[in-house]
Amino acid sequence: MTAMQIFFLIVGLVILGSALMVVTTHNLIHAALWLIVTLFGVAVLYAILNASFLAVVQVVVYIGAIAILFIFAVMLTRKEIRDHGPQLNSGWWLNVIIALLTFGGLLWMLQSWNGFSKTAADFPSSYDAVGQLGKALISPDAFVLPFEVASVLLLAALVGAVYIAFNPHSGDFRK
Amino acid sequence: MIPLSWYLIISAALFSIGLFGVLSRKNAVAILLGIELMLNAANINLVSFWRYGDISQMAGQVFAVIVFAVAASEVAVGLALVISVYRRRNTVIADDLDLMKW
Amino acid sequence: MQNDWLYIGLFLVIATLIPVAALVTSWLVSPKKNNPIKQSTYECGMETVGENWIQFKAQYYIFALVFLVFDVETVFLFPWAVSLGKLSLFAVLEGIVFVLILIAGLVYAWRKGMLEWV
Amino acid sequence: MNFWYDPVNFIAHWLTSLLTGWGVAGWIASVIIQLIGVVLLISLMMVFDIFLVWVERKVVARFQDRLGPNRVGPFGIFQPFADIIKLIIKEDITPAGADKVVYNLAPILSMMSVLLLWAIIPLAPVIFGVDLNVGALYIVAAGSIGTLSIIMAAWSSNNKYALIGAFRQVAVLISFEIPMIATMLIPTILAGSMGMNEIVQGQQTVWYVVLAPMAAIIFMIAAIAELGRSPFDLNEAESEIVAGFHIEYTGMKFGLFFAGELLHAFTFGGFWAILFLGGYHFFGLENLGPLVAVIILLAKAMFGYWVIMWIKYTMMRIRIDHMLAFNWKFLTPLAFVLLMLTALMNTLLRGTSTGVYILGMLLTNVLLGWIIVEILRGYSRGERQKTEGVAPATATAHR
Repeated sequence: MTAMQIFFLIVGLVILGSALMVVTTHNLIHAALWLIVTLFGVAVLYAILNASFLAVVQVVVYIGAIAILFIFAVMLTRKEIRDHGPQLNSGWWLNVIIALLTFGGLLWMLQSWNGFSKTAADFPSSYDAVGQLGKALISPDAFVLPFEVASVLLLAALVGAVYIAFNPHSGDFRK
Repeated sequence: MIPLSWYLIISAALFSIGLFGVLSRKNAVAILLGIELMLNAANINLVSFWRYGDISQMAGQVFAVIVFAVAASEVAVGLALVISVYRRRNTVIADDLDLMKW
Repeated sequence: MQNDWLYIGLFLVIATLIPVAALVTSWLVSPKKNNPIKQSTYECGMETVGENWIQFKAQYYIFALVFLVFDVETVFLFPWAVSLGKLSLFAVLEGIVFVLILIAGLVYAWRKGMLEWV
Repeated sequence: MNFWYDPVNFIAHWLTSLLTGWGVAGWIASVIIQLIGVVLLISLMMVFDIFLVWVERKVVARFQDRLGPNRVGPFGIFQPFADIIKLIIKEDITPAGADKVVYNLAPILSMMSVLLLWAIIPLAPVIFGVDLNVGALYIVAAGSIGTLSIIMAAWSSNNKYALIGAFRQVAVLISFEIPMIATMLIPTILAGSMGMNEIVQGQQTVWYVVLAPMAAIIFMIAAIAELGRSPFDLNEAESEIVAGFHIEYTGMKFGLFFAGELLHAFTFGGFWAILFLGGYHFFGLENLGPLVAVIILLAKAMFGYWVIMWIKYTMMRIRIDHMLAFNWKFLTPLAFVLLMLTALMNTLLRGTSTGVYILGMLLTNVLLGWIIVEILRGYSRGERQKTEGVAPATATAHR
């Protein structure tokens, strides 16, 4: 086992452990902070996969924006940050079985695929992935349409979200 | 080197954990946290397929970028809905929102 | 490339360890004489009333929302900016259309009065 | 390869041969050498941070017509060491009801997010931590960890003032991040790369402050807001919310926040120098040797830091609604218009000679700046007429 593989296993354990904390912890702020740990672990995976742009974007977008929005939302919708009652539905053990079945099914499907234990060729050190991504995002015979549609999607999300959450006549969230 | 299977197993496990969170959490914000985990699992797959396939084909990375945009939109609209519901019904427990249920 | 990230990882570890070392040094040499008054929350001599939860303005959330959308879109412009020198005028204009869509969102938010501090 | 022209590689080469001579595996040797480099760089920054405390106190004293520290050592230069000893031996108080883990993690993250920035700063052509090809975004990523540490500090200390301060601070931080990212796109366009080394090398002939003076100004304003310094220091408005998000922190934990803020200001002075003022270039002087280049870069960073201090100790604090309106209604649209113009002009002027290119870019910026000033003048004239016309009317309404 090489040092890289040991490092990968540690990162994987951190990701899965913190993900479990996200779905089980009582305190929602803690859940959001554990989510940040998970997301950071995923960013490390991207770095191992030589996708530096995505690794950095993962930190900027998820930790810098989405997690902050989550924490704001938790603080807006809670009069008491700590929740005393049970956080899981009564039939949670059924959901454990469903999740395990999904995991087993996915694994069974994947291991029957012949590319499952493929290894990667060495990454050419002079390969400019960011520049290639820029060209792919903007050239008409590649992905310019999804790129512009993503922009329109974000615009629609902004308009919709602000329309839903924002009511100029009520002013603030006081009941 | 690390085989592709390791990434796929981690991503499948992350997806299942996210699914469990979505199914069993009571709080609507926590359900959205579970959805974030599932989207990240999908993204790990996309990027590892890019790396283990032909790296001159940027489709994997481009789709990962699109997933970022989708995740951001989903969070923006989802949390806005939760907050709107909270203002009208004073609750964020998904089970209490049963107006559409018979 | 991965060597770069190895360096960043080492940097991350050391940059965490040095503040921790400072805190540990301080913890070792500092006096520890706690009492309830000392540990109480600083609220200008008043007892803390209720939980640590304040009714903050919805406006903070709106700004965070607008920021999220702008952040994601601006970050996506970086690959375009990197390869801009080799692109044709048409491709540059496509990027400009992207920015214009972004500005349309800003104009919408502005006209709807969401950027006002109510 | 000799020591004067390539000190880092010289030492690294010598150490590698030494270590492999002892029978250490090649990759472990390279990790050890990188580790030594990291520890050296970070320790140097921490020592520099101590020096910055003295600089800040001396400079603010001169701005306010005082002498500043002058008792401990010559010119009071040992004053910061006295401060540090005081911080270390102070009792560390964790408030009751605080979330202990998060509470202790926040100052560490705050300091770490600042130190991380130094990993990508090119001090000289051959002295740099790492030449990351996503450098510009890396700055933003490190900054978002800093934002997180503020929320964590405020939430965990179980104090209402802290939470109010943090919300204000985070609203300002995230708002001003947009124009900052947009202006960082402009050196990226001009250099054709996000890497800090290539951005500095692109300024060999002409500094980007000549090609994009507007971007340099916007970046500076956004950077000051990002630092939470006056005039954007609403998070610690002493008269309203006592000290902001770090109100409950004492001793060394407060010291980490404080030192982090100072080093952050200096670091952003450094990034201003790298992105717009030519980095280690100074009219060919950097060719004398890497150590000269390091001194040039640090001097430029100190200049940027001095500008930040100059603004801090001259301007008054701005109200939060004005601050956010200034960002979203003025700075952000301006930054995006500038970005579009730069991209367009850069493409149109691509084939022309260097002189025409520089002149074209400069004229575009000057023209945009002039239009903006005219718009602002017209707007403020209208506002003044409005208030002067309205003022008597409100007086009669009250009567």
